[in-house]
Amino acid sequence: MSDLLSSDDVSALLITLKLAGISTLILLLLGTPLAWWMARTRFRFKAVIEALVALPLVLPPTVLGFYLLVVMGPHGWIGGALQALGAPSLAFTFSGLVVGSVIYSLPFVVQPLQTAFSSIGERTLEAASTLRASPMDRFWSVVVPHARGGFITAITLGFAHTLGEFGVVLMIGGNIPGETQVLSIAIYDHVESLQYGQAHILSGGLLVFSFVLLFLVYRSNRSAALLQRRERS
Amino acid sequence: MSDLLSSDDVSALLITLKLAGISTLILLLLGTPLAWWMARTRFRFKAVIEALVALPLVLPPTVLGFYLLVVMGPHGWIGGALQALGAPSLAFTFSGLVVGSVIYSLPFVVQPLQTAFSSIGERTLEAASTLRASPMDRFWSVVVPHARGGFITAITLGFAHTLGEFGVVLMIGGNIPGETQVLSIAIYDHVESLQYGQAHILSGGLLVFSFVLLFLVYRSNRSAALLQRRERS
Amino acid sequence: MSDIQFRFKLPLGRFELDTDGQFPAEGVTVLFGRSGSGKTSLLRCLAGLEQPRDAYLKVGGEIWHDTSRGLYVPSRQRAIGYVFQEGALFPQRRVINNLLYGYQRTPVAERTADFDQVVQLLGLQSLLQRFPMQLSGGEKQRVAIGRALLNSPRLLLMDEPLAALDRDHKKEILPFLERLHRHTHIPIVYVTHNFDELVRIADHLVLIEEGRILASGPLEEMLARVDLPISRDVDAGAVIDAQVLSHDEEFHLTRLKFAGGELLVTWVDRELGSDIRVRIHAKDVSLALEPAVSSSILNILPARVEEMQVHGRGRLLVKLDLNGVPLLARITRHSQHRLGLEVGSKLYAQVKGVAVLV
Amino acid sequence: MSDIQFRFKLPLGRFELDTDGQFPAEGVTVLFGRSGSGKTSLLRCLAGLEQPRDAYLKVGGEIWHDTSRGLYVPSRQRAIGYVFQEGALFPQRRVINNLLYGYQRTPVAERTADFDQVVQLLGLQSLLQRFPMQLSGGEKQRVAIGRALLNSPRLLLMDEPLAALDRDHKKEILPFLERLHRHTHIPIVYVTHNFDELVRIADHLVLIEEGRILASGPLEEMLARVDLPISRDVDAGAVIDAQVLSHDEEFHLTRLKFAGGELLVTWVDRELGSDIRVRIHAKDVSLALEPAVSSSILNILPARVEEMQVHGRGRLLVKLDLNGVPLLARITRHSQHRLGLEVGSKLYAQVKGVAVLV
Amino acid sequence: DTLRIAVASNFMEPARELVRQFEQQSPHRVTLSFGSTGKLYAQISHGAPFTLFLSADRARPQLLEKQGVALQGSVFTYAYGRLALWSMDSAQDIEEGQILQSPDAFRYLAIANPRLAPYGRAAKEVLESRELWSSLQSRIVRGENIGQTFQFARSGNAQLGFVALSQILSLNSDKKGSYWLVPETQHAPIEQQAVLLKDNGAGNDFVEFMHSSEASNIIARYGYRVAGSKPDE
Ligand SMILES: Nc1ncnc2c1ncn2[C@@H]1O[C@H](COP(=O)(O)OP(=O)(O)OP(=O)(O)O)[C@@H](O)[C@H]1O
Ligand SMILES: Nc1ncnc2c1ncn2[C@@H]1O[C@H](COP(=O)(O)OP(=O)(O)OP(=O)(O)O)[C@@H](O)[C@H]1O
Ligand SMILES: [Mg+2]
Ligand SMILES: [Mg+2]
Repeated sequence: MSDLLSSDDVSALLITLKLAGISTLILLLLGTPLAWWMARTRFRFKAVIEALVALPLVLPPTVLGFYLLVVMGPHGWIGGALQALGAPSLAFTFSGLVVGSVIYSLPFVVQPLQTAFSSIGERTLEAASTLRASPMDRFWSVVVPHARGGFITAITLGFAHTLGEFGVVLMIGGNIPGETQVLSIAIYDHVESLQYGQAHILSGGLLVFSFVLLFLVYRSNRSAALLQRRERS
Repeated sequence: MSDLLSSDDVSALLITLKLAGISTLILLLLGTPLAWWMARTRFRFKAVIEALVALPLVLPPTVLGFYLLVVMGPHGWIGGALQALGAPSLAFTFSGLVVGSVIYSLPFVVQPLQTAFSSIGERTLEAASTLRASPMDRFWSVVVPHARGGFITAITLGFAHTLGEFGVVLMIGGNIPGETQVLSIAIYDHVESLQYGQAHILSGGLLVFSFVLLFLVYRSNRSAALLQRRERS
Repeated sequence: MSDIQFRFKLPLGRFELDTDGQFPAEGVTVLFGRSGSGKTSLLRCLAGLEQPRDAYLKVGGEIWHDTSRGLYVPSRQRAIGYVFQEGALFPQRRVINNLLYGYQRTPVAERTADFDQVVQLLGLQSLLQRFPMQLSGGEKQRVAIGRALLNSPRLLLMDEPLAALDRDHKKEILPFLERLHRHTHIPIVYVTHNFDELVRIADHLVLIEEGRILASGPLEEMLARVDLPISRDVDAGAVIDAQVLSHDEEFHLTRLKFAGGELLVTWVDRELGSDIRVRIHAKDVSLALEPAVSSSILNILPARVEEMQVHGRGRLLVKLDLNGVPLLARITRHSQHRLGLEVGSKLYAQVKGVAVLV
Repeated sequence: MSDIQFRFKLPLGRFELDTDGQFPAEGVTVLFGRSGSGKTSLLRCLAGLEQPRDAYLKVGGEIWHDTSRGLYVPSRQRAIGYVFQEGALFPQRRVINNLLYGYQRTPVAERTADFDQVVQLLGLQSLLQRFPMQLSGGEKQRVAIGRALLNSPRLLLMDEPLAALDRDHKKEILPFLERLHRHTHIPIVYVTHNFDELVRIADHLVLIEEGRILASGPLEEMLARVDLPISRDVDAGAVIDAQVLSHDEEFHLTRLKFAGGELLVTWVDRELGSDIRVRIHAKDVSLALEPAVSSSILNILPARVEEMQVHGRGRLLVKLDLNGVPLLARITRHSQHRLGLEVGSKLYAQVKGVAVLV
Repeated sequence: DTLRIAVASNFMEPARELVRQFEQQSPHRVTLSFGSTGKLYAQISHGAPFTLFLSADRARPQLLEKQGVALQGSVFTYAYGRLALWSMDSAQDIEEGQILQSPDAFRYLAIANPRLAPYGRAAKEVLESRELWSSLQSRIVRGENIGQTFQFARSGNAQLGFVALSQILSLNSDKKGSYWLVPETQHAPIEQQAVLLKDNGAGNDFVEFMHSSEASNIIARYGYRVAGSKPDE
């Protein structure tokens, strides 16, 4: 029953990696300034923003996907606006998947970063300012090394979650092979159609691949952490 | 189309809150020592454990649920072992849901805690030791206040994620009203069966409730953080 | 370079820094005051690290801060070197990368500091590959000094930079700072609560008390005043600028000349005629009506009593005039009585100890 | 209480602490040495904060650490008070909760420290509700001292506790520490690189150099040695234990008696007959063949030259014998020549400055 | 042309086989997207780019036609699903479903959610006609679709399940267990209808192919009754 991977499976794999990669990148680009702002601001209504960021989490992914679909559809305000601008619709396209994944995974990226950012000592940042570092420079040279652990967490949670992401993607993607069918859906389809052999192969491969990736990430982080914490003895 | 909430919906709400509450509690009880160990140990193969903890994330929830179901079944090693011990099976029970949620949400709890724990200065812990604090005492009096932000992140991600959790629960719960039918499944059912009105009510309620909860948590955290960081000026 | 003018109003909880003043934009200005008096706060205002309610700061003709006109030059554009009281090293960077942080960010043409020289002076060679966590307290402080120096500052702000250092290290670093500001004309603002350090390094002295400036002026003037709190310090004493007159090879002594006479001190390795600063503690000066004979005291100088101030019960601070040069002597009232001292008395100042400061 | 015996071998990167020794489990033992010599490391070993390769520590009859027998009493069971060089306050706790941390964890019956008294002494009243981030450097240090004292320690370990404090604060805290160990018999191990502090507070002195113990002994003995590096310090000098003989109300002077004669010092508010410690800097002692007349120098004592050691070119450290009590004098070779000094010479020591230490 | 067909998950296998055959005799290429009927309906009504929709029920295609999303008059029935009561245990005697009356013989009975899946509705009807529906409530576990229902039973967690005949037929002969094919007289027909969403040549060609005897053979081979054939007794 378990033949080799079908070409659909292979393209699902590629699409998944592309989706996870692009989404993680966008999540970092969006999440980093957002987390920084939330860690530093004294804005009165910060808690509102924080709660909003975490909110997509509480809806079942399929339901979130459903609402996104409604919003992105030709009668929804995003879809309608895009249509009015002559831009292509987001629903059932790879771009739509990216948008959905980003919304759904945002809290996994923002929250660890925010935690890491708020533990940075004011003094260290001030020291960097007196040493001619611009805010951007300070961010790269002081904040990023300090928040290394937070970034690792953000990236692994964000990436892994997009790999396993399913409900949102299924809903707004439409499961179109070679376009919006990602690995998680392919596995799901195999399980649904009782092709357990292929499901096992795909799941196993995904697990091994992810394990190796995660292991490498954690190991590299570990050696850095060790060096830092050898304080005494 | 949108009548008032059915009694099934109400019991789904209660089960969901119970599930999220219990799971979060167990996640904290399990995740805290695990995260502490991972933040402090110099064990060679720590990265292996770290990667294992994050691994459930990469599988689509439904697929993870499928494997859990297999493992919990009479021929699976957990189900088999339980049966040999004369214990009741986990599948289609509330306990089974808890097990599934805990496995799936573990990385959301462990990772923020680990990040927070590893940024605690050795010196502060040493100071507590010289001031008669036992390791447990140190944990409560020094580590917890320091890792406050990490705990907030862990609890909100863990709780919110269990609220919205779906695939795993769907699979191992069996959707028994009053027992394993959680809110996310109820909403899903409404969407699938075109009862959009009820879906909107439930989703809206869940969103508002979660928003208020998250907002309160974040606001309380904010005032503490502000006090700390008023360093100068 | 012209002056540094400032005015800062900075409320900090129940404390308020409320300062207003100026000091020369050359030499070393020491901020001196007790713990919690506002030294660090003032230094931070100068560095641009605080946002005072009301601020005006003009350094060498450039306005760095003026809240009334909404003008503010951020710290990173001020080309300062700041040594934090707590060190504030970058914990994730090795010592060498801490040192090079500002250096690499300084345009090559503006670099005035020499890496090897700074490392050598501060004895950091063997520490370069360590992380800050692996350093002793004093070692951290030296790295922090090095990092500030290598930022090629046009103004050096140092907050108790030598507090964790032993005398030997101080003896190496202080002269370097003195040379630094003499050769490169970098003004230094230096916080300390150590009287020795103050006298050693200061050209200008700013006394701070409870967030306010109590007095400010050139060191010699400030030290010769008998009305300031510092004159009550056991280490109170005058500072005298003199020139090298001659060397005595056999006994390894150097004779100095100043307006009030001559001083014999242990060998100072300087050319004849060069300028030199010496410090004479009030407690090292005793008074006599006639020059002592067969005593080991080398320096006995004719003087006139200019001012006397009672300091505590039974003790007296006497300001002497040595042909225009002020000198302080701390004596007991018993001695005053025995010698019959009053303002205008002519007598001899017996100087037991002369500390050469350069 | 019996002695504190220890042996620690602790490798730290290229540095190794390799110490072996003992000191009395009473009074103040000062660890003195330059930056990076291993003072903090030794103190941490005593506190049980390090896991040395080889360790043995016995305090007042109890064994706290013995790697050869796998014995180790954790820090929290040692009833110590540790003042960290960096303060190490709990950043999330207000000052009052920092202070009470150890206090609350001490069984009521074992509490020896009084909260109000400590707060009063350290001037912390107005700081109690602040967070550590809102304190000045010196304020932090005072809180750290208070926290350690309120732990009701049986052994107090202090790592440069007064380094960030001004002289006024030191003047309040040092006598308190002295009284503390005198009244409660808590032994104190005290790290400092400040000579004044050392002489002021030490009963026992341990000199550390490059991780090893160079010399160790009672303060008086150690200070009277002319062969140790500390005798080259400008502040080198002897310490003399004396008794109050009489008070002179009119001139506000006190006359002290010791084996080598009498000393006249400014009023000391102590009863007749009470013990008192004074310090006489080598540089404050001058030598004369005959007692000076009409000089403000009050104390002129007959002495005999016991040992002379050349310190640097042109300078000499002379160890005098005043009827069995050692006294150091630093003079120039010029003076030596003029006075014709040699071992055994009888002469007069003119003491310009006497610092009363209690 | 590329023809995009949305297919209800339960018809996954026969649909693939149909496409294989179709592509051999036609220049058109076909991509299949699978999903639950409810999800596919939501997607189609929000503009998903499908030409043909093979639904698992009658309701959705007719709704689409009524809403004007689908081509008027294009709805047709392509298959009738066959319900079976199944046990993994080949020794189990479940003929005529007598076992349902003996509660000691099983702990859980898996059915598809009657509100979502036609198979579930049929199962409910069978149970209701035997007046077992209410008495078995605590033993019934619901799958979101017939695929999940089958997994409940196949993993051994549910000892019995009302599944689709097509699912049993796809098992290896040694795993077929025992089953009772429920006569279609005991429940309303499980009518699976299709609807055309776009009027293009490829779509019309495929619909025509669906009506061919070749197609009918394939559909029947997978355990469905073909439209037009007689219901069995
Ligand atoms: N964030 C703050 N909130 C309230 N008070 C503050 C804050 N920061 C500083 N202070 C107070 O301001 C005063 C001045 O502090 P500053 O650090 O300038 O003192 P300092 O002269 O540098 O003292 P030290 O010699 O102890 O370092 C202190 O009394 C301090 O307690
Ligand atoms: N983790 C470490 N790795 C390598 N070397 C270390 C480490 N910790 C300390 N050292 C070295 O051990 C030596 C002793 O350090 P220690 O902190 O005991 O010095 P100290 O006498 O307290 O100095 P200071 O007066 O500057 O505080 C120093 O040379 C220091 O660089
Ligand atoms: Mg300060
Ligand atoms: Mg130290």
